Amino acid sequence: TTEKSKETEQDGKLEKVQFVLDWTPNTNHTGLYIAKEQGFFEEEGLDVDIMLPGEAGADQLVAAGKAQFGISAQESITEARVQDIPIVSISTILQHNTSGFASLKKDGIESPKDYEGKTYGGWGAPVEEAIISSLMEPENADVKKVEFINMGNSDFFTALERDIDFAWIYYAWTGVEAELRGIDLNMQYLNDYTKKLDYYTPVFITNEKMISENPETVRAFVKAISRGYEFAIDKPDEAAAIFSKAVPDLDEELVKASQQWISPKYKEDADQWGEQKLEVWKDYADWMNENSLLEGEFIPEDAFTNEFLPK
Amino acid sequence: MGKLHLQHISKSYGATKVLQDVSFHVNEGEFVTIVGPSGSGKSTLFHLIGGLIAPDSGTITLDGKNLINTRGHISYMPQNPSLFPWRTILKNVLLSSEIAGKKDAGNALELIEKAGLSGYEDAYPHQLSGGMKQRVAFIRSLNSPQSIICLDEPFSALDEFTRFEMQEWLLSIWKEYQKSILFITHNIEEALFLSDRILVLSDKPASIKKEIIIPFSRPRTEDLLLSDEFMKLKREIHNDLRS
Amino acid sequence: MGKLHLQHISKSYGATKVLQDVSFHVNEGEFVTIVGPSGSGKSTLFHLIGGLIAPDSGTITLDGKNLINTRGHISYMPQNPSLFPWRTILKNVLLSSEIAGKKDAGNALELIEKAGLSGYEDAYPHQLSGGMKQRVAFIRSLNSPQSIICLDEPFSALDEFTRFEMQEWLLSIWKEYQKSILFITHNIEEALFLSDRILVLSDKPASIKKEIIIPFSRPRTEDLLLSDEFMKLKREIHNDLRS
Amino acid sequence: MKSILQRGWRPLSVLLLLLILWEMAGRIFDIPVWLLPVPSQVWQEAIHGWMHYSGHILSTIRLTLTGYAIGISVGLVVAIFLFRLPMLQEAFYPLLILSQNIPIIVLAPLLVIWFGFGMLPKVIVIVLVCFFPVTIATLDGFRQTDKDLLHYMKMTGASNKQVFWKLQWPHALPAIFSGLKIAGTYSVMGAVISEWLGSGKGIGVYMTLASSSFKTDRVFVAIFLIMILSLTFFAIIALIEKWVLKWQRQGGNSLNG
Amino acid sequence: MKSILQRGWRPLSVLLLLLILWEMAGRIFDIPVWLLPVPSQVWQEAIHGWMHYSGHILSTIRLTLTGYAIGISVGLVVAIFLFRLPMLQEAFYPLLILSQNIPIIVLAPLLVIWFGFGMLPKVIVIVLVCFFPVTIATLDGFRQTDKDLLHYMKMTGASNKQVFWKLQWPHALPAIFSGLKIAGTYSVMGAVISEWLGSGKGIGVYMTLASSSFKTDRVFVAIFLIMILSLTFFAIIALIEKWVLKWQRQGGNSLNG
Ligand SMILES: Nc1ncnc2c1ncn2[C@@H]1O[C@H](COP(=O)(O)OP(=O)(O)OP(=O)(O)O)[C@@H](O)[C@H]1O
Ligand SMILES: Nc1ncnc2c1ncn2[C@@H]1O[C@H](COP(=O)(O)OP(=O)(O)OP(=O)(O)O)[C@@H](O)[C@H]1O
Ligand SMILES: [Mg+2]
Ligand SMILES: [Mg+2]
Repeated sequence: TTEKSKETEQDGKLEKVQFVLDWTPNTNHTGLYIAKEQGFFEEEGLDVDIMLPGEAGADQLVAAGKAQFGISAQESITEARVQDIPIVSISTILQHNTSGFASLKKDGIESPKDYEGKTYGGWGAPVEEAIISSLMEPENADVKKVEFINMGNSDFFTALERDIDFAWIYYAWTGVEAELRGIDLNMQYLNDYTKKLDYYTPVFITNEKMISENPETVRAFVKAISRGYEFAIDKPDEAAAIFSKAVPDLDEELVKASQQWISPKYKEDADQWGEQKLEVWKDYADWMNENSLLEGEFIPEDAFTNEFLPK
Repeated sequence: MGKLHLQHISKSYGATKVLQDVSFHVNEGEFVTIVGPSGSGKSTLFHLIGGLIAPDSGTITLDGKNLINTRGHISYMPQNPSLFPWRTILKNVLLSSEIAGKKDAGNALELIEKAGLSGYEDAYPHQLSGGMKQRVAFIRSLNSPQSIICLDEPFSALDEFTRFEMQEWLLSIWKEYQKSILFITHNIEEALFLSDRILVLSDKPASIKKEIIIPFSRPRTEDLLLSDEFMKLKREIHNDLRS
Repeated sequence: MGKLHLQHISKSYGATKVLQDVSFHVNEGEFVTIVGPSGSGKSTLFHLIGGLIAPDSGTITLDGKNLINTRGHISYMPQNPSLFPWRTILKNVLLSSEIAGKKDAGNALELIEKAGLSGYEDAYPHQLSGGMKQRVAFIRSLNSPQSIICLDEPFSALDEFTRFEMQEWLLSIWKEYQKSILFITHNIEEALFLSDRILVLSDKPASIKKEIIIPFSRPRTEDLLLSDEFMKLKREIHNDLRS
Repeated sequence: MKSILQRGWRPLSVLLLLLILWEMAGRIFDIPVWLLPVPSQVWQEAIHGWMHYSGHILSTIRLTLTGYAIGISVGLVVAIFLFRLPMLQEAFYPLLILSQNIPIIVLAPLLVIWFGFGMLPKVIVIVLVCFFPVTIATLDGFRQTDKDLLHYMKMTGASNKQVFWKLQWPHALPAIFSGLKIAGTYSVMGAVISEWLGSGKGIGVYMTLASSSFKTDRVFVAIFLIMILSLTFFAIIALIEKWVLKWQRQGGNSLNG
Repeated sequence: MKSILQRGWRPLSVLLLLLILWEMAGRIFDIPVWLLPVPSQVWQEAIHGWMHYSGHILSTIRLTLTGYAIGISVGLVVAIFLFRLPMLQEAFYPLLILSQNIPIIVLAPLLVIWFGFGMLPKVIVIVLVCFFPVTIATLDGFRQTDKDLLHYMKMTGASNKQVFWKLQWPHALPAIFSGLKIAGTYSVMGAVISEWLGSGKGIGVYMTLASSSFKTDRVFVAIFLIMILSLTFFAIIALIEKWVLKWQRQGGNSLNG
């Protein structure tokens, strides 16, 4: 580090970059924090400031240029771009959708057809019903027999204590927490049932203006985070330790366990970390259109780019 | 009914001694007036009798029952009218009887008329002149069932005629209902004209300096005011107060 | 300096006509007293002169300058003491000069002493008796530089001696500073003893019923109160008021 | 009717002016809809999306009114209790303050666990928001009772109850209305927040959904709905105040005239 | 010192009692830590986690004080302006109410977009929360000025400025303090909420992080911190009130004795 700081002093100025998370820090963000802590950003001439978005959400902040980069997800980007919000995905964090519907093992929900007669806790978006329907239909189950309750901001564990039988979670965080608590869950991952729902979540985003005006910064940024995620893929435990140190207020144990679970999933079957496929973007948009959830035209080619990934 | 006894009453506010060993009584149906210099402790005496404050020492009884720290045994007119700004005149007059547990609007209207305030039943206090407010406070104290009435300078803001009317009216009420009246005034003529007995208070710390029994028979008329004996007594009290 | 003129003043509150075509004047350095029945409109006259309210018709001038709707040309003592509860006595007395733009604590302390209130400089109004509050309001009005002083029943809550002391003191101040004084009282003796001229107001709607020029020379002493001429004048005003 | 127009034109014209400025700024700087829609776009959405949100409004109104009614009742009762039992006041006053510092996000799971996803936890949130200003303002109102009048009441032997209902209560009414107005202003917002606790209907739900699908114009429709509701609500409370405190107004006339 | 103890034992004992009840309930019903930790667990975390949160506290205090100071200044200035310029009041009073009904989640992105991630947008949020109760209470205080005293001031020719500073202002002080206390109670919570607007430090950040990693005991440490801050803050305001309004207290003595 002494060498690096000398370097910094020498060429004097690093480019200031604002970065917004999608919500609070979690192991999805490990590579980002490693890039920062290990000096990868610095080596690329960047000084990255990581922000929590609070109630605001990253998409508009990035679109408005208040932050240069941020984290979003394919569902959001799809809806956002239909509203002419100029954000672009520049690399995906995970190759596959790790989210799914979780329920307590003792409730015996083994597959989507068991949702009949059960209560789902969500936040009232039309997309939820469509997704559950997509899962149930192939099994000849009727989504009308599922009761939907809006559980607002309540967390998963609280909701299961009361009224709710199953809810939509990211396994890497909430699921791992359940493991740590010794709670057995049944999980139906979306991508186990229809390929169209195997979308990218979460992804790194920037805005169109950055891409057209500062492509070098984008390239430098993506390079640094790539290195960060490669690091996390290679050394999960070390990565977890670095991440925990950077965000000491998180539960160390959870971070470690979650990191172990998620590290192999960053790259998985892809050639390179962060790579995105056009068909994934197409598929999800098609699915949205089939369920008439998109009001406007979506051009999948414009929504993402692999151009900045290190060659 | 209505025999008030104060014995050896002393009272200080902080370091200032206001009353020092004051003893007196008011007999049943008697009209007793207290005169004394400004700030001597007349209103304080009323507050003690009313139970608003407790004396440092001494006893106060009404018909043998302790009055210290007990309230509701006197009907009272404070020195400052203390009308309730959100109540109309009629409702202000009714307040004392409401507190005593009964409402009698008919009687209240009669009192308002006698006080020369007809037409103002539905006015609010801020629409009245100083003397009119005082009259409202006065009839409010009359519209209350207690056997002893304590009036703290009830007529100080009235012109001589209104004052005289009120005095005569007060006497007629007093005669009719046989109440005991304890009266504070600065007007020696008023004291002489109204009372059976006058208590002269000394300056601070106040004690009873003199007691004067008024020899005039009742009913008293206006002529009395010009009689020699009246003049003589008046001068006497004058001198008592001065020395 | 200090010549006040009221001409053809009328004033109604809503439907009630209070003042009807009232005209009078106060000469420079003159002491004029207004007497009249309770509720006739005396305080209202002061409010008009002070610019608090505007007359329905008529003119009011001080040294030729219009007074209607203009304020700050009189020093004033209201009928109800209106002391500021969060100010000590000293600070209350200082208020009037503060408003006029200068503070003079030395003079204020002297006034407090003369009013027999030494020791109460730092007391709050609620710690004072009714008469003491009135005296504070009185000296507050004296501690103000205007050339005309309007006093609304300044001594009604005082015993005869305190009252007499205050009267004599008022006269000495009046003589010394050559101010004009407009004075309201219910006490005819007081009016006779103090004034150059007395205006008798009729009952509602009020108009000037009579003007009496007082023939007594100054300085006046207590003996005057017992003189025949004094008695005669007193009875005359009495009758004027009654009829 | 005429007097509403007469008194209303000033605030209305200020509002109009603001809207026009906003519209102009939006057009001149070419601010995209998703970032900040201009009033005309919001108006468009309000007209065309009526069926989307009409159902939500009623639900929010019902929630607001229920919460407000219970909230101010609790506020008044607490104030009266604390005032009449000074020992309680010393002991519980700090708890009142604490109650305002429990973040809703923390309370939310507990409320849900205890009371489920029904109306009750939402009403509790509104009550928590509403009762506090009422209690504080009412208590302060009671404390400032005119001393001469208190004097008189005590001297004439009024019971504590009489002193309270005939003197302290009416005397505190202006302060109480001050608290009621503050609480009223908060109650609509409180209802919207409480709908985030999980609710099937309501402006809060409409707004979150609009926000999560980047329909900023709908978000603004929601905001305008909230504002209109609050203003109406405030106006109603202010009217009631005027009517209840009419003796005060009459007083004002003769002095400020 | 002694008097604080004498006056403090009552609320303290109620608080202790509540904590003991909570501890007992937690143990008897065996409530899991992640749902509702018992006080002893929170205490443990508070002791051991000191280095985790000590830095956050200072940041929140600074934010609270800055926001509160600006908020009440704005509140007072707005109240004074609106009171002294009745035309403005009619026009802008409704806007005040509206300002309380812009949901923070909608305002948040706008504030960040306009003012960046610095201190400013956070302070604006606290100001928005604080100024309103101060303005409403102050305005109502001004309006209730004693009529006899107003009379006197006008008759003696006091200028509007004098009437204001010598009469209306001191007369409204009790009401103003009522507003200051309500605002003070809200300000800490306002600071915590504003920290969610994207912030690196502060109790709000500490709490969200703890909450998102399911460390409920830390969340409660945060809540207790917020509460302690608020109470301290409220106590300081109440002390200042007592000192400023000491004439009132003296009045109380002679009548309630
Ligand atoms: N604000 C007001 N609104 C309506 N009427 C009023 C108002 N102020 C005074 N009045 C009426 O005007 C009349 C005159 O009142 P004013 O106070 O001038 O009498 P006054 O001569 O000073 O009497 P007093 O000797 O009793 O003080 C009264 O009948 C009163 O009811
Ligand atoms: N609350 C109080 N605190 C301190 N001192 C008080 C209080 N109330 C009255 N005093 C003092 O007690 C003394 C007597 O007051 P009181 O009101 O009894 O006089 P009073 O005889 O009624 O006078 P007045 O004729 O002027 O009304 C006064 O010197 C006054 O300063
Ligand atoms: Mg007295
Ligand atoms: Mg008068």
